[in-house]
Parts: sequence; structure tokens; C-alpha cells
Amino acid sequence: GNTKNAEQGSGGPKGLTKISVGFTSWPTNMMIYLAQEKGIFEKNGLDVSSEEFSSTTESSNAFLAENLDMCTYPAPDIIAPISRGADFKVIMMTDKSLGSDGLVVKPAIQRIEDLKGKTIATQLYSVDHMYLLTLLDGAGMSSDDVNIVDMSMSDAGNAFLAGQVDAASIWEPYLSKAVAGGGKLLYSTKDNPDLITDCIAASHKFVTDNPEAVAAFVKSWDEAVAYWKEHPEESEALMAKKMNVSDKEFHDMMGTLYITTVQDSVKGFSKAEDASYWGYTQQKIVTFLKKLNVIEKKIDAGSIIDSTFVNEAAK
Amino acid sequence: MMQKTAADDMEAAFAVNAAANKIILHNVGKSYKIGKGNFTAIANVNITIQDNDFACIVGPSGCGKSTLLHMLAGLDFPTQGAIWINNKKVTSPGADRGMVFQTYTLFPWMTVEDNIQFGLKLKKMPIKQIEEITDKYLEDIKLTKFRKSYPKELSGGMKQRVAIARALANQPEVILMDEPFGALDQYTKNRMQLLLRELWQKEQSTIVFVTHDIDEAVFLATKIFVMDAHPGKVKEVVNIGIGENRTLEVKDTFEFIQLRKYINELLYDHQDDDEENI
Amino acid sequence: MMQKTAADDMEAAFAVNAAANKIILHNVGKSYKIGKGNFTAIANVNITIQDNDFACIVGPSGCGKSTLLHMLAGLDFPTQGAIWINNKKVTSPGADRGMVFQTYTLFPWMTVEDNIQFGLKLKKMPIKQIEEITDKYLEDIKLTKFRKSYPKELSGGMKQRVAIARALANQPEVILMDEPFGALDQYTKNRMQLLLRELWQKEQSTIVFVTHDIDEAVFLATKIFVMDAHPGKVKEVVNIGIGENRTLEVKDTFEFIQLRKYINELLYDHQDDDEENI
Amino acid sequence: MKDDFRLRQSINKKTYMMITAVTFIIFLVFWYVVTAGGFVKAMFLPALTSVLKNLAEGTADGSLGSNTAISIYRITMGFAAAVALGVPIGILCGCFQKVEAVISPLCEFIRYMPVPAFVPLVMVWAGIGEMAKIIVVFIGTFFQMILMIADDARLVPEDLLSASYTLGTKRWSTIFKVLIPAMGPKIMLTLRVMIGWAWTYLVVAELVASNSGLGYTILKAQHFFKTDAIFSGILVIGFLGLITDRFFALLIKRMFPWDERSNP
Amino acid sequence: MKDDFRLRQSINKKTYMMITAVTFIIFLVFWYVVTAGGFVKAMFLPALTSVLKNLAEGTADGSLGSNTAISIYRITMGFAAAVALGVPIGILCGCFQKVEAVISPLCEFIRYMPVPAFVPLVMVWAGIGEMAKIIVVFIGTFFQMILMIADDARLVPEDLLSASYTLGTKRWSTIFKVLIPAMGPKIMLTLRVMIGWAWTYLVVAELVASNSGLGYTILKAQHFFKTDAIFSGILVIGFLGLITDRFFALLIKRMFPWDERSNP
Ligand SMILES: Nc1ncnc2c1ncn2[C@@H]1O[C@H](COP(=O)(O)OP(=O)(O)OP(=O)(O)O)[C@@H](O)[C@H]1O
Ligand SMILES: Nc1ncnc2c1ncn2[C@@H]1O[C@H](COP(=O)(O)OP(=O)(O)OP(=O)(O)O)[C@@H](O)[C@H]1O
Ligand SMILES: [Mg+2]
Ligand SMILES: [Mg+2]
Repeated sequence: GNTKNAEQGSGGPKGLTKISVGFTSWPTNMMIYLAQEKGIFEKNGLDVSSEEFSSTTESSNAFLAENLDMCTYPAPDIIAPISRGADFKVIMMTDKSLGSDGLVVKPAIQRIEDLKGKTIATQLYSVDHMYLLTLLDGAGMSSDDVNIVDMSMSDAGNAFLAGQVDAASIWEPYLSKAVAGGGKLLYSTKDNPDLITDCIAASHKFVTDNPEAVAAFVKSWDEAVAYWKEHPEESEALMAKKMNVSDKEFHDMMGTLYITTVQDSVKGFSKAEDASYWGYTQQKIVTFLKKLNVIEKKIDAGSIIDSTFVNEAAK
Repeated sequence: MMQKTAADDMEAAFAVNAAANKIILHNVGKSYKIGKGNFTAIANVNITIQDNDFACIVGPSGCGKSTLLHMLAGLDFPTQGAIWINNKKVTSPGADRGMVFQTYTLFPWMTVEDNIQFGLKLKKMPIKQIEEITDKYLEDIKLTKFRKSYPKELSGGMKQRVAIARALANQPEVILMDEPFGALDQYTKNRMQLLLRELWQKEQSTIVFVTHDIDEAVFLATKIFVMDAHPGKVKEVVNIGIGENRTLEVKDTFEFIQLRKYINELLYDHQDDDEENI
Repeated sequence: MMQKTAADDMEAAFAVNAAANKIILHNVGKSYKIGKGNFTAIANVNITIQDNDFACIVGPSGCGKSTLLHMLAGLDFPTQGAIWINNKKVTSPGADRGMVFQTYTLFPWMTVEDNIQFGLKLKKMPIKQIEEITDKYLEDIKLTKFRKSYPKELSGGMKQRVAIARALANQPEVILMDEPFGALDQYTKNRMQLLLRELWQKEQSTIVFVTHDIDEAVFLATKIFVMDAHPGKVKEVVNIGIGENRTLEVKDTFEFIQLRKYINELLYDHQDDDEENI
Repeated sequence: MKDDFRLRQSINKKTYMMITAVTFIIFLVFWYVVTAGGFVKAMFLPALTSVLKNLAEGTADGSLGSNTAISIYRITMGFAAAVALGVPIGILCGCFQKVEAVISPLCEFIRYMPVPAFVPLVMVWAGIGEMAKIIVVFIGTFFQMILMIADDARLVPEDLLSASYTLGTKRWSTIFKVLIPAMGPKIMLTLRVMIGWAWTYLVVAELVASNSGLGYTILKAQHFFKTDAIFSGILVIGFLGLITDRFFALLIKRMFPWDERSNP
Repeated sequence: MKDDFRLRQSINKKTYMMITAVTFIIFLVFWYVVTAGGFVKAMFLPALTSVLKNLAEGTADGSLGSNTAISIYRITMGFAAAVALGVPIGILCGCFQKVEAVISPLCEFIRYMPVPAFVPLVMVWAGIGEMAKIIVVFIGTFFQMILMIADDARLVPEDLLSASYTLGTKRWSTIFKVLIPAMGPKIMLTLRVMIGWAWTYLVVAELVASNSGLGYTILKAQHFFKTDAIFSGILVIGFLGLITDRFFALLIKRMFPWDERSNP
């Protein structure tokens, strides 16, 4: 629907509702640019200002400081702010990792067990840190058996390429770069697609004040995804340019992701006692972060979800 | 400290009543901290200088002449006693007491002309008058051709002349001069001496003038303060009664030569062993 | 530039052969860039100074005396002509030419003692000898009690005395002094004059001494160079033949007074209009 | 003058320029040889040619120009604000010990704090617009500037102030007519140091929600480890710096003809 | 002395301390009131009490101590290296125009470059150990230091050098026995400025693969928006800075009893 409420009267030039969205350089997030360039937002009555950040830390901080109405998040990064009293809702999922996260190792390493005493780079408390711990756990090891160094994702990838570390648990595009640079992909999330998801959050206030705008955003996003599916080459060329990578690189990255539709979000936001429920995997992360003392109090991950908008859009 | 000052004030009030003095130094002393000890540069100086006096101070190097002038200017303060000028205790420097320093203190970013005009512009004197005064003094110090030069382009003596002009152009009531003619050649020195006498007579100002040149002191002064060192103190005050319309010829008169000799003797008297016995 | 220097060298070689001179200034000129123009401070100075000469330079303020000394010291260079000392062209400063500057140039981080010892320590003189020399000079300048003081704790005249001691203690072959006794009282000045004469006779050094005090010049010199300004040039060289064992009494002799008068006249001759006509 | 061993002798301007040019050329040749010869992996040091290509592309599509322009804008604004506030406060600090007692310890306290730590707070306080970037540059230079200018004020010889008092200046006229002119060359030297400092905060400033600017370009290039793009960003900044510094040097020479040290 | 309007009058040491103390106390009280009174959300400005709690916890479990120690180590090493190389090179630059022609433009070029831009490069060049962090601090201060020290060398009065030549110093003895002692107070002032600068690079340095240090603590706290932890990190650094600065001020006073400006 075309939203236009009193508060936004002074909004865009054509009476469009203003939304500011913060996001990071991640392939899926380029959909925002696609929707913008293709006039999808405008058509749905939105005037979206797209604010790109260099890392989740910055985008999240800007969002929490109430400079943004919406913000993209890798799922686990949502937990800490909520536990500290931030007031926002997850309104939709955007992708699931389908091999876009993985453990790359030096060629000599054959199995997880070979990593004993070796140096592994990853970003602490990120999904890929968790992923690494899961893999170690599966081999009967713990973080004490290896030497984990904390680095940003790009640094971790580069450190691996430069031969400074023996392994790295990282995501795209660093993962493919590391593999292309002679690394061996030991494991990737191809095997467990529900583990790692990305999503979009909107501040509680914005959701309450502008439900139509949020709905319009979800709808627009879904339309952008549909457009990409119809015109993959044109769309990817556009998005690759925005991300500052080659078309091929972009295409390869998209290949490691499952871009979710609203139907997927509806399913993921429906309560269940297995990994198909977004809240279930997130609750595991809560436990993980609590154990690591990153958060002080446990929260109910399910309570962050606001499935109204995906439900509406799916109709 | 406060109490002492109050006591001083009372004493001074008495002194002030006693005579209409322009400058009164009452029990003035100055000591410096050196490391953990104290060094007494000046002790117990009592001086009075009348309005329109031309007071010269002579004394051995290091006896505290510059220190005394600084205190008169309000740039430094006695650690003992107090100084009154115009019956007001000296607590700060001011344009009423112009000073020529022992070292060159021209403003390096100003031309010769601007240096001379500095005080006048501060007073918001009309520009025409400023120009007149500047021209006159540039002429007097023979630096008209250098009016647009910066201090770094001047010789030592030229700098000193500019500093003198700067102080005099400001027409202060009290003029304090610390060996102002030290770096001048005899000819320029003579000219400056005559100029200063003339000015002093015309403006009725009070001058305190430090010099090592006894000839100069006798020629210029109405009163000479002969100082002694370690600690610095006033040894004797000599009144110079050789008439007030002095020309260079006065230097050859008997009276002049007698006075010069007398002061010389005062100064050189057992100086040999003096300086070493602090 | 290079070619010119070569030509100069040839001329100088000739001059050098002509007489065994210690110092030769050949056609020396110095001009400064001011803005876009040129200012000629010194022009065409030709001087020769023999070994063990005591040369005094007198002249009006701004005539280029300091500039000349700086060039002799190798601290500044002529823009025309060249200077030879000991038949070697002056291209750099050195310990063979000690200098006392017109402004105080003591090393502020060194005590009086350390300032005096600076040159001696550079020469790696034995410590005992250094101590001896220091003690002697501290005694001569009457500052033994201040040996541990920093320059900032000294009066103007005290600083000047330390600078003199520092230069002399180093026993240079050629001593260059720029109004060294300017800030000293008459008594100290006389003492320093005698000391300097004595030293000069003993060490057989060559001295170039700038002063404004004609008395001083006549008393000290074997040769007086009288300079003229705008541009600076040597007007006349006066040989002082009043015997070499001079005491203060010599100042009262007829010869002395005559010489003084003569030089005075040389200097004051049409000076009035001179300075303004650059 | 072969045996002239005096220090700080000025050399011919042409000689100076030539030495500098040769230095830079050697630098470039070395870079070219090392990378083109394959002695160093492109990952560690990109080929000179690919950096140049990157620069050429940026110039061609106009992105280099617009990124440079916006970065210059941010730096200039932040720096100008720091100067406008920092210089007067610094002078007051140097002149009055009571002001110093309030300001100095506070600045000493704050100036040590790493600017990146303030980034989230700046977003809270100033949003994510241009103002935020300008504030980051401001924070990075302001406190330091106060302390340095205060030092400059303290270095003005007491003699000059004494002379001015005896000519009739009071507190404020002394500051405006004597202290500040006397500090002139030192202030400019300090500003010259500080503007360079301001530029080093560019990347931090452009951490805050930007999609333009040289710092942003570098950050983006870092993400994908495009060393050629990182280097071209760095080189452009360096080049701007070199120009700024030379400009300041010239300005100081021109502004202070009276200063022996600025015009030896 | 009521009407004494002279500048730079030194005030009583106790008065100074009191004014400073009052300033800080006002600062703290204001903070306390604003946060405890609920005028500002904790997310924007943490309560003074929660920052203190955080500091207390850090002290109790020893993490604050060890993080501070490792950070001091990194800064000190990087800064010491910059001093050890930068001061001599800077002096040479200030003394010899030929050296200046080689070094200065290069430094002017490099000093503008944002240090964070170098972080990935430092990692590939120097690994992920302590060395990498030390190098970041080094890069951040070294080039600047050269230029500032060179300026200091240029500010030594020519008179002093002239005097020393006539007493027999040659090129090197002039530098060691006259130029450097004369520069002493200015060198120390420069180092005092620079050490503060070095600290501001802490966060950047600890971007490089660390899991300890105050900068790292701040970074992690930023990621999770723990404003209290960010603030306690910042405060500790500020406090270290204050101590360092006061230490330097005292050192300068003690080292240079002869200097009128250091000991008015
Ligand atoms: N850096 C400079 N730039 C321009 N002119 C200068 C410079 N230095 C000196 N001069 C000029 O050179 C002339 C000679 O100066 P110098 O200092 O040698 O004089 P002087 O004979 O020593 O005078 P005084 O007896 O006053 O010390 C002066 O007229 C002065 O203006
Ligand atoms: N800052 C200081 N610290 C310690 N002692 C000082 C200080 N300033 C001056 N003195 C001492 O005070 C005494 C008087 O110094 P002052 O400069 O007044 O002497 P003066 O009579 O002007 O000498 P001169 O004729 O040499 O200029 C000297 O003995 C000097 O050592
Ligand atoms: Mg004196
Ligand atoms: Mg001279």
C-alpha cells in the first residue's frame, strides 16, 4: 500500500515516506540499491536513504543511537543490544548462509583434529566464531586446544592469505578469496543452511508509528528479490558495481547464499522446536554469549520477532 | 605579607607628607631564589626623587641597577619594602613610566616607524600628530631613511636608537633608561644627550637614567645615586649643581671635572676586594 | 662566481707576497637583499693587519663594523672581494679566531664556569690545566663567586665579562671583539683593558677590536681604522705610536690627547649631513 | 665554500628541488622494479602500474575528483572549527594560569583518548550526517591544538611583553597587539602540524556512515583487500598533504618577512 | 597586587591544584546528575556509577591491570622506536638542507596518510604479533616526529651556533655540544606532544589481531554497544595521559633549570 501519514507529510518530494536504512557491504544488502535504482521504493511510497557502513559495529551503533529507522544485522549481533535494553524488532530475514561461511585451512591440514595448537583467525563472538566452536566441538575439541586470534573478517581473510595464520573461520567474500589464494575449504555452511541467517531490524518506535512504511519496505525488498531472479545479469551487474567488485565475484558470492523470500521469513518466524525456527537458533546464540560473558542477562530470542509484516506481504 | 604591606603603607604615608616627592623607594630589597638558597641583589634602598629630577644611577656591574629600574617600571616587585610613584604604590607597569631596556626589545614584526608609533596609536592620538612626532624622532635619531626597515636589518646601535625614540615619543611622565647610549658612538651619544636634556626641560618629565659613563652622568643629572654592590645599596647621593643650561662645553669646566673625579673616587674606593666578598 | 674567485685568488697571492700580513681584506664589499632592492652595507674595504697588531675599528653606528668582524670570523661572507687570514682564504669559522659578540651569546644551559671551559674541553686540554685557566679568568673578571650561576642569573655586565673570558681563555691567534666593554663600568672597563693589553703582549695574538670609545681605542690600539658610513668604508688608518707599555697614566699625556682629538675630528667631520644621504 | 661546516646553510632552490625529485623518482623506480619484477606478491605491494591504472580510472569516471572534494570539505570544516575555537582558548591558557588550571589538565586528559573510541558516541550526539564526520576531525585536533598553542604563547619572550607594558598596553591590548603578532610564525607552524594531523583522521571520520570520500574508498578497498585501491587512496592523500605543506611553508615565508627564522 | 595585568603571572601551586580539582569535580557531578537523574539515556551516556562499577570489576578480576600493562608496553615500544630514529633524523633534517630535501618532502607526503589505512598492510608485512601493533604506533608518530624535531632544530638561535664555531666546534661537535643541548626544552615539549599522539593510535594498533589491551577492550565494547565499558577504557587512557603529561611537565622543569621559560 501507498503509505502517507501525517507525520511524514513533509517527507519526500512527492509525499513519500522517509526511511533511513543502515547496512554493511554484504551481497544481499545490495538489494537496497537495486530497489532504489529500479524505482521500487518510490513506487511503494517510500523515500529510502541508504546509509552504508564499513562494519556491523558502526551500523549497529548508528541504529541504536536512533540515527536510523532500520538496520541489517547478521543474526547473532542482535542479541547483545537487546540484552542491554535496546528496543527494536526483527521484521524479516534476508538470507541464509549456504556455504558463504566456512573454515579455510592451509593445504597440509586434513581434519579438524590437525588444528590442535594451530592459530585460527576469526572475529570473536561472531557467527563464524560460533561455527568454529561447533566444528571443534564435533571433533571433541574445545577453544583451549587451538589458538584463536580475534580479527575483523577482512583482516582474518588477509592474514590467512598472507600466511600469518593456519586457518580462518570467515564469510564471503573473504572465504572465496582465501580459497582462491590456495586455501583449502575444510567445512562450510552448505551442510547446515539454517544455522546462519541475516535479517533486518526496525526500531520499535518506527514500527509503531509507521507500520505501513515498514510493510511497504518488506514488500519492496521482496519485489527487488523477484526482479533479481527475473533479470539476474542486469541486477547483479548493478549490485556488483555498488559493492565495488567484479560481476563474476558478485555472482560467485550470491551462489553461496540462499536469498530468502517473505515466504521463507514467514516459515522461519513460525515457532518450532528445531533449527527451522529463527528463534530456536538465536536462543542457542543467547546461551553461547551468556556463557562467554558477553551479555549479562538471558533474553527470549523469540520476543524480538515481529512477523506482522512478512505475514502481510506473503498474503 | 599582607600585614607587612599595611605597615609599610603607614610609614609611606608619613614619608609622602614630609615632602612632595615624585618617586619614593622605602626600604626596598630584592632577593632571588637560587637553588635552595637566597641571593640578596638589593638591600635597604631608600631613595626619593623629586618631580622633574634627572636622576642618574651609577655603580659597579651587578649592583642591581637594572633590577631597580624594573621595579620602578612595575615589571618586577621588591621582596621587601615598597615603591611609590606620584604617591601611588607601584603595582603594575604603565605608559606613565616609559622604559629603555638594557637589551634590545624592539617588536621584530614592526618596521622602525611602527615601533616608534606603537605607544601613540595606543593612545589614539590623531594620525597627523602621530606622523609629525614620528618624523621628528626619526630625524633626531637620524634613521629617516630606515623608517621602513625591520629590526633584523638594523645594527646594534641603530636598534638602540629606535628603542630610545619609541620610549620618548610616548612622552611618559617618568622615563627610565638602562644604559641607553651604551652602543652609540661618541658623536651620536653627544647628540642624544643634548636631545634628552632638551626634552627633559621642555616636558618637565622625571628621568631615572642608568649609565656606566660618569661623564655622561654628571653632564645629564641633577642628582647622581652612587651604588655599591653585594648587596646592592645606595652609597651616596650627589647633587649636581652646574646649572641647567648645559652645552657640551660644560664638560671642560672645573666644577664638572671636580664632580667627575669625586664620583670616580666614590666608585673605585676599595672596590678591588669588594666584589669577591658577597 | 667560481671564475671570479679564481681571479681574486691570483690578486691575493700577489698581495700576500708583497708583505707578511696576518689579515688581508681585498676589495671587500657586502650588500643585503631588502625586498627587491639591494642595500650596500660595506663597499671596497682594503685592509691589511700585521701579526700581533692590535687593530681598533671606530666608526658611526651602522657603518658595518659588526658585519666586518663577522666576515673575519667566517660567520658571514663578503658579496665582493675576499678575506685572507694567515694567507688562507676565510671560508669558515674556527677556534683560531675567537670572537666576543655585540649581543650576549653565552650558552644558557651552562654555568659561568662551563661556558668558560667550553673551548678548552673541545681541545681536550688536561683537566688540571683547564681548572687553572678557569680559576685565573674567573678571578680576572671578578666572578669567582658566581662560577656555578647560570647566565639567566647574571646582570648584563656580568654576562659580557663571562663572554670575554670565554673567548680569551681559548687563546685564539686572532681575537675579534665587538664592543666588548660596552656594558662595563669604568673601573671594570679599565681593568679589562689592562688585562687585554697584557694578554695581547704575552700571547702575541692579533686583535681586532670594535669600540665607540675613542679613549679606549687610542689606549689599546697599535692601529686604528676609522670608518665612514653609507656605504661603510675605511676613511683613514691611524698608527698609534705611544709606546707599548701603557698604563692608565698614558691617557693624560699630550700625545694621547692629540690622537684622541684627531680621531674625534676625523669621525665628526661633516657627519651631520652624512647619515641621511645613503 | 668547501670547508664551510656551518649548519643550516641554505642550498640553492633548484638543487633542493632536484634532490627531492630524485628521491621520489628513486622511490617510484624501486617500487616499479620490485613489483614488476615479481619480487613481491601483489598482495603485499600492488604493482605501480595497477595503482596508476586505478587512479586513471578514478579520474576518468570522476569518482576520484568527487571523493577528494568531499574529503577536503570534511577535513577543512573540522579543522577550521578546531582552529576557530582552539587558537583563542590556547592563547588564553598560555596567558592566564587560572584559565590554564581549568583547561589544560582537561585537555591533557582528553587528548590521549583514541578518537576511534568516540565514533559511536559521536553518532549518538551528532547523527550520521556530514556533521558527524566534521566532529570526528574536530575532536581529533581541538584538544591538542589548545595545548600546543598555549605552549607557543608561553614561548614569547618576556622582554617583548615588558616593553609593551611600559608603552601603555593593558591586559587585552598586550595580547592582541604584541603577544599574538609575536606568536605569528609559531602559530602557523603549529597549524601546519595540525592540518596534517587532521588528515590522518579521515579514515576514522569516514567510518561514520559515508559512501563517499577518500577515507571511505580506502575502507571499502580494505574490505576486499584491493591493495591497488588502498594505495591509490593513500597516495592521493599523501599528495594533497605534500601540497598543503608546501603551501604552508610558502605562506609562512610570505607572512613573516620580519622573522629571521622564517626568512633566513 | 590587584591591578597587575601582566600576562603569564604564575599563581600559587595550591590555587592551581584547587582550580583543577574543582573543574574535574564539577565535571563528575554534572555527569552524575545527568545520568542518575535520567536526563540522558544510559545507552548514550552511561551512568557514572556503572562506569565505576565496570572499573571496579576490571580491577578486581585483574583484567584492567593486564590490559593496561600490555597497552603501555605497545605504546612505549612504538614510541621509543619512533624517538630513537625520529629525533636523530629530525635533527639532521633541521641541520642540513640536503638531508632535508630528501627526508622532509617524503615525510610531509607520508604524515598525512591515515594510519588505519595501513593496518591491513602492516598485518601482511609484519604478521599478527606484538610487532604489528608496535609498528602501527611507530608509523603514526615517526614521520610527524621528524618534521617537528626538524622545526625545533631550526629554531635554535643562530647566535649560539656562531659563538660555538668561534670556540672551535666543527659540524658534529656543534650539533652534539650546542644544538642539541639548546634544543633540549623544545625536544621535550615535542616528545610530550607526541606521546599523547601515540596513545591516540592505541585503538588502531589493537585492531590488528589482538585479544588484550585497552584499545581492544574499547573495540569489543563498541561492537556490543557497552557504553560503560567504552567509557571506562577511555577514562583509564585519559588518566594515564594526565599522569604522563604531568610527569613530562615536571621532568622539563627539573631537566632545564637554566631555561627561563621552563622555570620562570
Ligand atoms: N640582515 C640585514 N639585512 C639588511 N641590512 C642589514 C642586515 N644586517 C645589517 N644590515 C645593515 O648593514 C649596516 C651595517 O650593520 P652593522 O651591524 O655591521 O653596523 P655596525 O657598524 O656594527 O653598527 P653599530 O655600531 O650600531 O653596532 C647597517 O646599516 C644595517 O642596516
Ligand atoms: N633571575 C635572577 N636570578 C638570580 N640572580 C639574579 C637574577 N637576576 C639578577 N640577578 C642578580 O642580581 C644582581 C643585580 O643584577 P642587575 O641586572 O640589576 O645588575 P646591574 O646593576 O644592572 O648590572 P649591569 O651593570 O651589569 O647591568 C646581580 O648580581 C645578578 O646576579
Ligand atoms: Mg643592568
Ligand atoms: Mg655593531
